Amino acid sequence: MKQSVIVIGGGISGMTAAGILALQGLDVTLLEKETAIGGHVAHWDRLFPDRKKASEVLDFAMEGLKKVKLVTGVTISGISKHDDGFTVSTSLQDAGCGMQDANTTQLPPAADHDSLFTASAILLATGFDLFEARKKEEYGYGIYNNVITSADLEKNFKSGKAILTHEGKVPGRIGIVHCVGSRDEKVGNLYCSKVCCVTGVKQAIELKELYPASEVFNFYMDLRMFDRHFEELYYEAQQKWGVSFIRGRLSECSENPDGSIILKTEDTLTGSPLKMTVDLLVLLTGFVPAQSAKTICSMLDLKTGSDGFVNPADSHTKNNLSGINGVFLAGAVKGPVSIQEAIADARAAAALLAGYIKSTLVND
Amino acid sequence: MKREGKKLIWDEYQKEIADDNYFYVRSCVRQNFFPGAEKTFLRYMKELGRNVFENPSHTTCSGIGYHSDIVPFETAMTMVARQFALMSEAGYENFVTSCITSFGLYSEVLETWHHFPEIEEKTRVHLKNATGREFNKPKNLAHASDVTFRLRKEIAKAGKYRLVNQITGNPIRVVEHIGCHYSRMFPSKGVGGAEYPYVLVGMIEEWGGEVIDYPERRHCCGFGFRQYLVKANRGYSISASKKKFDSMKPYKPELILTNCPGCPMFLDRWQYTISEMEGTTYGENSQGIPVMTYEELAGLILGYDPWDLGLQVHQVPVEPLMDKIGIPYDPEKKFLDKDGNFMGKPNSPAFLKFY
Amino acid sequence: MIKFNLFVLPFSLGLIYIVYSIIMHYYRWIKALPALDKVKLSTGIRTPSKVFASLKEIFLEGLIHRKLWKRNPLLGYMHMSFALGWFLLIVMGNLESRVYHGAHFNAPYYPIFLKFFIHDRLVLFFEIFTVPAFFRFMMDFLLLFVLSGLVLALVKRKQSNWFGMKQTTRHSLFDRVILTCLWLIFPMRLLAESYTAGYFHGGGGFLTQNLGNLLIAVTPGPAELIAYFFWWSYSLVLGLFFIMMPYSRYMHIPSELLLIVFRHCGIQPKKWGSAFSDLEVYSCSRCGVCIDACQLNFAAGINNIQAVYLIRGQRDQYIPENIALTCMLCGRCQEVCPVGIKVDSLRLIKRREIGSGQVSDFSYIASSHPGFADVVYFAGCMSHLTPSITIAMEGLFTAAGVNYLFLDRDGSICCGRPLMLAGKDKQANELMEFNKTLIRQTRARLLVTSCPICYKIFREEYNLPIRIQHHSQYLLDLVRNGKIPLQSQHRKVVYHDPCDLGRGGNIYSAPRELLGKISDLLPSEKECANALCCGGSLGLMNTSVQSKDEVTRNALHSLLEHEPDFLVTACPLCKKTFAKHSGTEVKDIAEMVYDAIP
Amino acid sequence: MIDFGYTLTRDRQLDYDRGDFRFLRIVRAMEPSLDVCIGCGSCTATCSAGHFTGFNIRKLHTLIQRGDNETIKAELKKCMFCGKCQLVCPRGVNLRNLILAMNRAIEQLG
Repeated sequence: MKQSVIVIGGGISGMTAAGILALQGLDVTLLEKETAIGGHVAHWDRLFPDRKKASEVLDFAMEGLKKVKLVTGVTISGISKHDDGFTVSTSLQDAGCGMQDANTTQLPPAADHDSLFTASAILLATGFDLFEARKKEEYGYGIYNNVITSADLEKNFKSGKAILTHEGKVPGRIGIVHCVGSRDEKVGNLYCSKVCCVTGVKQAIELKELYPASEVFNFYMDLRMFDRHFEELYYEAQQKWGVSFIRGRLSECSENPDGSIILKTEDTLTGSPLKMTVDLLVLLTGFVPAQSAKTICSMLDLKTGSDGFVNPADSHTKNNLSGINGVFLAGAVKGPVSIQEAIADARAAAALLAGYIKSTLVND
Repeated sequence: MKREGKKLIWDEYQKEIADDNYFYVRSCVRQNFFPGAEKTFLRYMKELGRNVFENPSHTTCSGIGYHSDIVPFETAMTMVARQFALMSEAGYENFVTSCITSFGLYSEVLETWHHFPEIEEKTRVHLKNATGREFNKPKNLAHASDVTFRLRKEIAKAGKYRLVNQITGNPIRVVEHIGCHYSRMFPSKGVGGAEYPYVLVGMIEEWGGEVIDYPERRHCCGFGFRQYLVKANRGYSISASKKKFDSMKPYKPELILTNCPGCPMFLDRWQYTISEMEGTTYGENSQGIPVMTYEELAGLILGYDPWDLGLQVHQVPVEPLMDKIGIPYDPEKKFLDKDGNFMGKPNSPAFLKFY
Repeated sequence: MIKFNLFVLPFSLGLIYIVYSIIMHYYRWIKALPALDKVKLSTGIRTPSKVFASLKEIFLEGLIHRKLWKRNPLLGYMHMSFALGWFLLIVMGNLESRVYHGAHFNAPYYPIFLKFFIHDRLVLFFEIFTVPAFFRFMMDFLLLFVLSGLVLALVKRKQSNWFGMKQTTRHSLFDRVILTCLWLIFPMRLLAESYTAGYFHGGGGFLTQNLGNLLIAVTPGPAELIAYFFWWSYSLVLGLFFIMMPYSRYMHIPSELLLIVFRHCGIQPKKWGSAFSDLEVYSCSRCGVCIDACQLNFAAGINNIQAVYLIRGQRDQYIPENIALTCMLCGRCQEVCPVGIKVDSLRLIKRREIGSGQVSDFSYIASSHPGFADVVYFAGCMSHLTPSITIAMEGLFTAAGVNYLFLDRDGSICCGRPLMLAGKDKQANELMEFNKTLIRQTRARLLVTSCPICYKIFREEYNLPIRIQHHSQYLLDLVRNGKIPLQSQHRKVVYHDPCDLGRGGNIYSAPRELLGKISDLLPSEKECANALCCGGSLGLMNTSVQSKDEVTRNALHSLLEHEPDFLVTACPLCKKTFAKHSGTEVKDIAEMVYDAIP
Repeated sequence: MIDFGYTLTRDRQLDYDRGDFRFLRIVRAMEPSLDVCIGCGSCTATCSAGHFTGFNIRKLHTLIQRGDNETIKAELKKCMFCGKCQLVCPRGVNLRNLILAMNRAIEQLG
């Protein structure tokens, strides 16, 4: 009985962990609410800081899933804990709810009926949702045609479509706004989403590669280049690509008669309010706790922080443990992480979980 | 511009507005600024079959003093409590304000009491000690523009005119300006929220006009109590208005519609002042951009005599707009008082074309 | 009756032109001298000692090329063979012509083409001791001497490292044309004389006669005509060379002579373009020695801005701005220049043209009375970024019981030299006036500074009525006078000469003596006048951080060769620059002395 | 024109769309390292001139990047050119040449 594991969430964390667990000889079932696995990474084109193809990372994770049972298109309708493990009941995801990604070629088998799964341990890798940019009303996402999100831009990169304004022109000036939905009491998110800064820098470079004659401006509050090669990427953006950085949060924007966007911000480095017209505005939307994780958290009685992300048993020493015996945590379910971190964290969680299954070290 | 996007936001900010039996409180300043506006509101409410009650002993809400740092919040709350007491005594539950700042203050006081019931209790004690009165909190608090928004379809139905250029057939291009204290503090208290308020947009669209967005739409009209009330600071006030005019100019607006006491005042009068300061005029043929309150506009739509609406005291002449819509008026009667006596006529400004 | 042939015309015309041209240049330069310099010149040339010194230098540097010999014997020999060889050819040729022609006045072409006119068969080996044979021998010998130099010059094009030169000047097309003319002169002469001697079976020396006999034997055809063709060629290349010379770098030959005289008469470089700077520009032979000396070249790979290119640009009346601005003004190039051209001052002249028009306004500086003291200490802007230096200095002043005043304790008014290095002398003067007032107000008798940059300008531009010392000198004085007791720590140290203190201020021994007392001073590969710049120079305007880092790393590599415990310098800027890349701790000499107090 | 006793105030807002970038073009051509500034302000903090006055070199070169050249014309003269700024810059911005370049731009464009 102590041989099977359920991994909830088929994003990069869940995939990685499932692969490692399968490698340990365990019977692994991966449950995913979408009809395809891959999570957010599947919609991304290239990854910071080295501009690796996201698909390569996914392919690598896919390799490990050969012996994993993939169940997609299901939602968790109940979890019950008993003496030797858990029973997870799933129901079919409503048709049309899943974000079918046409570019994901490897479509795992979708479940065709409601089912029950049992396992001796659960790995929670439900990830995150992207902040809904519409909530930042004054930025005009969904209202002004030339305001898009970083995720929209990435999808365009991935599809290879030309990045044009709504009017079909090459954008002569592009604004990239940092911290949309992050570090913002006004939308209830005090935390930093961590990866947007470097994403903004990466996308700025990619836009300059595409349109060397265009001006690209990043509007930031702080540039949090926290990991290896990030600061160098920032330097490269300035030095090689001529990307401009203006320190100041976008306060509001409005639309010109020609569809271009007027930004209002303070250039805090000169202490002056600044007005600028851009042809295209990219909002770097941050992480919010996954909606799907909330129900699971209540089923398992997991504790979340004031930010809504799941709290591990201890942020230093037990950061893959949930505090509930047999429930493990990996990746962005605990808060914003980069893909590199998610993979490392998933491996750590898988190692602990395998140990747990073998009734060795970890017994909370 | 995606209208659907705005609609999504408007849907999120729907507020409850009572349908009848209103207790109406006036603005301190509006009867000087636009003397026909409040009267027109009462007139069309009556004609649309709504009961609006006024108690002549109501006072200022003290919001103007509060926002000018003259009146402490405790005092303001007690003043507000007295207004509520008058409403309770008259047997009403729906409170309607004419003034945006009042509306903001009432909202702020109610919100404060909601979060700090002990402050409410204290205010009750203050009011009791000072006046012997007691009060119930209103069940529904609305601004008169909210009420007009609610009745916009009835007004359109009863109306004689639409916001359409009779000659070209095009809708009249209108920019709307919402008073700061309407929904900036409490977006959920305003129809459509704070970023894209729907209250005036709804009227304009219902009445046939076209709303135009412009970059400085959210910018202050220039009243900003501290700026205007101190003469030395008035440069800031007029500069703020000018920023708005400069920003809306390329969109060729034909009307500015407002729902606040101060905004129409400054957007109207400053057009003259700016023209006299530096010769700059806005609007077609240097005639300025007409500025109206929603009550005046509703009155025009309903076919009331423009001189009954008080349009003759506008600085920027409204006649070109009325010509476009096809509203008849008698220029001879423009400067006659209610008894038919000549009131006198202002001199023509140097730059702003006067009708 | 002097003999004549048409082919002498190109040479003669060329000669007339070059002589005229030199006279005109000399006239122009001397005329353009300021009145004071004219006085210096006219008294100088009447002072035998100065004339002798000038002639000696002309001989040693113009003919022997002593400095180049010191640098590399092969290079020295090459230059000497051309200069001395050709000079002696002319002298000998003239004397030889007198043997055949008793007149006091010869046509100038006559000695040059003597062998065309005279081809007697006097030469036999046993006749070697006759006067004509002696000349014939000498003339051939000298020709061989020059030709050996020519061969070396050709080799140098390919193998410059044999001559101690890593890089040679990249010449322009015109330079290459006239160089070809120069190189052709002596082979033409050899061929002309040889064919003639071979044809007439006489008249040649050991070289020309034998070569001529051989040539006649192996080459068919009318030898007389061939010889005549070479005489024409010889005359033509000579004439061409002379005509091109005023427009070419070979104008350095007559110019340098006058420059040497000017210098011995005490004429100094000026702040703006002048007759002197023009003469310096003409005196550059474009030998390219400066290229190798330049750290920007050998450490950072920037090889188009060196002194030779600056001067060439000056002669072409066009200096690209980066040549003027990309230079550390370390002074290494002028240290090695065989002509002794003050390149830094030439470069500053150009910088003044660029920078002088820009306005400054220092009216915000409101100075209050600094107070009184015996010694006024001016740390300098840079020392504020290296507080260990100011702490050490204050400690040492206190230890020595000196009544001192730290003038710029709360931040300096800049000394002005950084502005000057950017060509903004007028603006610098404003700052200097502020500082002068402050320094005078202290009534101190001695000004001590920690910064060689400040030291140089205090000494050269401030005209202060008090003594000025860099702290390395001052501390040595204190130690000598027993004011500071010291105990050697016996740590191995290497001393780095800051540019403005060493080459700029000629202070080499004081820091070494001081360090000798408190540590074990190791030698370094390049020191004193040959010391390297740290790369942090304020003279360098527009070079990337990466290039500067290259210079710094290269200098460190050389300095740290013997693995010292400390790298010691005497300049806050050098210290800060080295500290960025040095694995060895970098200390200022003041810190060393302070640490050595028992 | 009537004197009302108050006047229109100058808008402090930088209007990037109306910026004059001729200065920036000259300066950037002469000293491209301008682009790698991260606005840390260490140059201004150590500035010798800034010790005596409100001279803010960091702000000046930021302003020209926003198309505002008026401040720099009034302010740049205060620089003593000592080079401390350059010595503390964490990004290796070649500040002295940047200042020369700004001076050049002022000379050329008036």
